[in-house]
Formats: sequence, C-alpha cells, structure tokens
Amino acid sequence: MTGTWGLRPPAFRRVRVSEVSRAFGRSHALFRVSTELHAGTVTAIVGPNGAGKTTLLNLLATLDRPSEGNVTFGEGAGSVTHRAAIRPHIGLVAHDTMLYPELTGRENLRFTADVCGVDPAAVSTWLARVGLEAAADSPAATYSRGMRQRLAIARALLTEPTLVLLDEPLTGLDASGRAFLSETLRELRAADRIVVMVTHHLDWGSSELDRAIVVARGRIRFDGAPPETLADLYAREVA
Amino acid sequence: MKLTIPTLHTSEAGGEWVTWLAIATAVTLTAGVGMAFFYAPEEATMGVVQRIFYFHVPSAIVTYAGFLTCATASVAYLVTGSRKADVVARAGAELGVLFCTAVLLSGPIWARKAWGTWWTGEPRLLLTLVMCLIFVAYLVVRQMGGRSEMTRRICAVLGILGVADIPLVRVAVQRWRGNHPRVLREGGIAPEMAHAFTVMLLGVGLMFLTLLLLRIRAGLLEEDVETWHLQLSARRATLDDRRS
Amino acid sequence: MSFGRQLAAIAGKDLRIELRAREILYTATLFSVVVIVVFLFSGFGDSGETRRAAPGVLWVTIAFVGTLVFGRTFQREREQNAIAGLLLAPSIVGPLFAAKLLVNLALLGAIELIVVPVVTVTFGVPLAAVGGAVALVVALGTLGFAALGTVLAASLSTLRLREVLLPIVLYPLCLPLLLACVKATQLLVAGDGLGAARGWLSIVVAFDVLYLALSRWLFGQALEGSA
Amino acid sequence: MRRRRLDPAARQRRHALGGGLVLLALLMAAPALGAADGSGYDRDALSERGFVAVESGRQESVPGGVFMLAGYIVFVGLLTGYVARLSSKHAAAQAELAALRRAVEDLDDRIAGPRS
Repeated sequence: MTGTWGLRPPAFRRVRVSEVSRAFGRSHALFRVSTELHAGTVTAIVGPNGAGKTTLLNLLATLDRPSEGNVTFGEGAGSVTHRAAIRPHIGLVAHDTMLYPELTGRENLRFTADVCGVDPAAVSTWLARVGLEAAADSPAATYSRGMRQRLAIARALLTEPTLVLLDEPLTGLDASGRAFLSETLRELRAADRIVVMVTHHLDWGSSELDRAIVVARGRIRFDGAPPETLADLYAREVA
Repeated sequence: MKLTIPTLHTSEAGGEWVTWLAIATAVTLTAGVGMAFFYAPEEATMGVVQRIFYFHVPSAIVTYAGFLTCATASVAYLVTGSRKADVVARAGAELGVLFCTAVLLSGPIWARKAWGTWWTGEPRLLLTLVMCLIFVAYLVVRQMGGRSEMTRRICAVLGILGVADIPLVRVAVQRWRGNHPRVLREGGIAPEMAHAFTVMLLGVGLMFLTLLLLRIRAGLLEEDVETWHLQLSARRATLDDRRS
Repeated sequence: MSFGRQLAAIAGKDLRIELRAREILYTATLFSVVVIVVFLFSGFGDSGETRRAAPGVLWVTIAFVGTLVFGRTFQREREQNAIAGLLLAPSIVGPLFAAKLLVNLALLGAIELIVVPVVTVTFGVPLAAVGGAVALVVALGTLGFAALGTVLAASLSTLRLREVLLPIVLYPLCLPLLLACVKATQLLVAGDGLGAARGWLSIVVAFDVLYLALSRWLFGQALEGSA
Repeated sequence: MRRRRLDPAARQRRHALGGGLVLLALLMAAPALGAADGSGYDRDALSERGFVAVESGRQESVPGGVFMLAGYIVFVGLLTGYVARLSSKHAAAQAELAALRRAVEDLDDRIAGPRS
C-alpha cells in the first residue's frame, strides 16, 4: 500500500554501511561503523554534538567519501556504490536550507525540478503538500524558519527520492510543523522509502520510529528498535 | 581487527642509490664548476661575469623539469587519487620554484654587469618570472589550504593550469620582446665553453634529481606521520569502544 | 536529463538573482569606473600620446573587475549549501560549468559595455573607427579570461581565503592573454587593421581554446572533491 | 637526550644528506678561487656576436668577479638553504613517526592485554 502521495516505487530497498570509517585530519569522525537500512523504515540517529551524526548522513548522501569501508545501495547483484547512479534517488534536507533566498518558493522548487528533470507540474502539488501555496510567490528570504524548513522538505521530496535524509529537521518548527513532519514520515514509510533522520529532539518514540541508532564519539553505541522514547535510550547509552 | 600499519613508503624510497646519486652529483658539479672557472676561457665582451651562465641556464632548464614533474604528478593524482602522486607534485613545484628563483636572482646580477641594466626584459627571463609567479601561487595555496583532500585537488588543478600556461607565455613573450640580443644562439659558443656547460648541465640536473628524491622522501615520511596518527586514533576508538 | 534544461535553469536562476539583488553589476561597474579614474589621475593621460595608454587601462580594468565577478561565481551556492542540492542532480557538472561560464561572460560583457566607451572617451580614442575590431578582441579575450576565472573560482570556493587567493592565482595565469589583448588593441587603436593584429589574436584564440577545454575537465575535478 | 643508535636506514639517509652538504661546501670554495683574477671589460653592451674567447683585459668600475661571485653565492645559498630545510623537515618527521610508533605499540599491548 503506498501512501496518499502515490510516489513512484523505490529504486532500491536496502542501504548497507559496512565497516565505514571517516577521518578528518588526524582523528576519526567515524570509526568502523556498520548498519543496514531497509525500505519502508524511519530511522533516527541521535547522539551528542560532534559524535559524527552529520558525517554519517553525508556519507549516506554520497556527498562525502568514506576513508575506509563503503556504502552500498541496493541488494545483491544490483548493489551499487557508484555515486552518479544513486544520486538522483537521494533526497537531502541538510542543516542549511539549500535554498536561494532571493527566489520565491515556487521558483526555488521550479529550479530543482528543472535541474533534476522533474515534471514542473509537481511543483504546485508539493507546494500544496507542505502548505506553502499562500506564500509561494514571495521570496524565500521573507519566510519564517518553519516555512523555510517546509520548503526545504518539499525541495528534497520533489524528485520522489528513495533514500530521504533529514538533518535535524525539527529545528525552527512549531507544533504544527512537528505534526506536519510526523505526517510526512508516516507517508514516506507507507511509500516504502528509506528515511534517516538526525535529531536532537528526544521526544520521538517507537510510535513514529522503526529504528534508533545512537552514535557517540564516532562509534555506534546502539542500533535497534527504539524503546518508548529516545530520551531514556539516550540517557542509558550516552550520558 | 584490521589494525595493520599501512606505510606509504619504505623509508629508503629510491633505495641506497640516493647516496650514489648524491656522490655523483657532488663529483659532476665540482668538475663542472671547476671547468667553468679554469677550463672555459673568459668571454670577450662580458668578461668573467659571463661565468654565471654556467649555472644560470642549467637552472632554467631544470626549472622546466620541476614544473613538468608537478603537472604530470598532478594529472596522476586526479586520475588515481594516490597520495604519492600528490607528494611528487608538491616536490616538483617546490624544486621548480627553487631553481626558478636561482635564475631570477642570477639573471639580473649577470645583466647588471654585462649589459649595464638590472632587467633586460629578455624573453626567457620574463617567461621564468611568470612561471615563478604561477608556482609561488601554487605553493601559497598549498600552504593556506593545509593537508585536506580538497587542497590536494585544488593544487593538482593549479599545477596543470600552470604548466599549460607556459607555452602560451613563451610565445607571447617571444613575440613581445623577441628582438633582444640572442646571446646564445647567433654567435655560437667556444668549444671549451660548451664542454664546461655540458658538465655543469649534467651536474645541476643530477642535483635536481637528488633534491627531488630527498623532497619526495620527506613528503612520504610526512604522509606516514598522518597515517600513523590515524592508526593511533583508530586504536583509541577501539579501546574506547571496549570500555563502554 | 536534458543538458539545455539544466543549463537554462542554472543560468536563468543566477541572472534572475543578479537582476533582483543587483549586487555584482552595480558594484563591479562602479569599481571599473573608479579604476579608470585612478588611471586618469595617475598621469597616464599626461603624455601627448594618451591613446597609446588606452588599451593598457582597458585591459587592466577588465582584469581587476574580473576578480570581483569570478569571486562571486559560487557565492550563492555556498551560502545556503545549495551546492549539495546541485551535486545530487544527475550529470550536473557539464551544465553547471556552461551555466556559470555564461553568467560570468554575461556579467563581464555588461560591465565591458560601460568600461570600453568610458576608456575610449577619456583617453581620446576615436571609437567609431575601430569600435568593431576592438569589440572582437574584447569578446575573444573575455572568453578565455572567463573560462580560467570560472574554474579557479570553483576550485578555490571552499577555501577560507578564496577572495585573497583568487587574484594571486588568476593574474599570473592570464598574463599571456592580457599581453596579447593589450598588444592587439594597441595595434587597432593605432589604426592598423585586424590584419596587423593577427599574430596577437592567434595567441588570444589559442588561450581561449586551451583554457576552455582544460577548464571543463578541471571544473569537474574541482567539484568532485567538494561536498 | 642520549644519542640514539640510528637504524641502518636512518644512518644511510644521514649520509645522503651529509653528501649533499659536502658538495655544496665544495661549490662554495671553487668560485672564491676563480674570482681572484677579476679582469674583463664592458664594451658594446648589446653585443650581437655570441661568446668569443677574450683577447685582452682592461680595468673598469666594479670588477666582474664580484658579480660572478655574488651569482654563485646566490645559487649555492639557495641550494644549501633548501637542503637544510629538507633535512630538518625529514628529521622532525622521523622523530614524530618514532614517537607515534611507540604510542601505537603501547595501545596495541593494552588492547591485546587485559581484555583478551
């Protein structure tokens, strides 16, 4: 059953991270990290600042290369590590908005559609989905933090990616924003997407997440089904 | 637990013949300088200052070799991504600038005496000056950028652009200041002078190779230091992992 | 993925932002006029033959303005990390290089439309007579200059001191182009037709061809490393 | 700091660098001898003829030998400076590598030790 958004089928059903290390200068940001992400799951990555969460996300987004080990997309014969083939199937909401403030919301999405070869009609559907039709034609610079975050999410999902990566998507979102994000995660899970979210907000729990990964000092401390809420997991693993 | 220590080089890169190379350089250069002073006759019009020619021109020739080494190693780095190529590129650029500076300093000294002006605007000197500027910029970027992967890539790009520029500068400068005295070619050169020049060229060339090899070794050693720092960090992570 | 659509999108976006924000056009044009006035006051115009100085002033002004324009090639992409979005688009390097080159050419061209007349007027060059030929030399020179500037801007865009490093790296590399353009323009201003300047123009064209090809390859290499 | 016994590779590298320095010293000596007979003169400055053996000498303002000596000193000075910088860089890297090697071995023992 696909969600109400009717997205195209996923291009791959698994992402495997095998023995991946990433060193910057003389120390390891990530050291021998291994995990597997499956289609139709929402995974939260939590951990103290500088633990290597964003590094892991950048590796998954193929924007950065591991020093050791590799990240494989897909299963068996079809598995691919070559970036160019995988990139069109990756959607990223980075810490920065990745938008052009001088352009309007619609122009920003239209730009992404043109650059990624998506049908321009999708722009208005996504503007509606993220609830930005009203402000669509005013410059993104005039948007509130929450509106910019919604536009960034729309920009990332415009290409209907299989792997959706969110770097602290909740920053700046109000209560309605939080609800919108939960709804989006539910839709993406229903559409068999692989969703990975780096977050500081520990009030997520097993109701919305299929999996939790705790990263501390460049190593994975916990990787499995999340307990009731992330808070106690975090307390146990990290504090 | 794969914690082997990959070292990029044997500390004897080039093996023991680096010592022979150094000795050969010593012998050749000493012979060359000796011939340049005692065997080769003095030049009729310029007098003894012309003896600068014997290391000035070889240095200029070796400068090209340095920058070409940099460019080829830069292409190799971009294609293969191997740290060794990057080390060789940096060594080539440094030596190119070193000998380039020797040419740019000794040129005016020679010109001041022989032609009465510090700067003759002679095409070859202009070309050497531009090359020097390009690769000094290369070294500045290399210094500013630190040891990151990105800096290596940027320097590889600059190294290739720099060497690609040389023929253009050569043609442009030739066309611009070409009418200057062609000291070497027209009048030819007294036989003894030619012998001294050849030995000196060989000597300076061997000096270039020796220094290049020593610089590559030092560079590889520095890469090793970085690799070992990472090994250290890996062990700390492993220990840290065990403890929690 | 259609090359043209991506190219049009990127170039259109950059030019649209430029027209709205008008950051580069105004500042760079004003800067070039200031440079010309500085040359004027620096005694360039005193000697009877001021016309001979015009080509030098013109091309040095273009070279200086070039650093301003090239320095901002990736500014927008870096500010909000939009570069990550671009890199995730399929086969984007080709269109991105072409678009950034076109935008730089467009901006430099717009500025030159002001600089060339101002220089020729202030330095007493009969523009009517040589206008067409000078325009050709300016166009050819700017093409190679922009190719080199674009790839250098892309390469240096991640470094902290890129504004300082760009001129240090750009100018030595474009000296032959600068020399050839000044000499060609001098010949034109002195009245000998394009024929006389053929030698210098061939150097300019050689520079253009070499650096257009090299820049395209090295642009991809420079982006390969930057996340 | 007690004198560490150099392993063969280090000693042999020391020779290479030493050899380099020796040859530079020799280079310094040669021009000094050559400059003794500072003669030569300055005729038509932009001579078109190439190099021709001298027939006679005449005195003039600053003897050519001074300039020539200056040229050689620059050449040798640059090379010596570079070799010196190189050997110090080499030695520093070696020292750091030795220290790192020891640190890594210590950690290896602790990893293999109590926990195995």
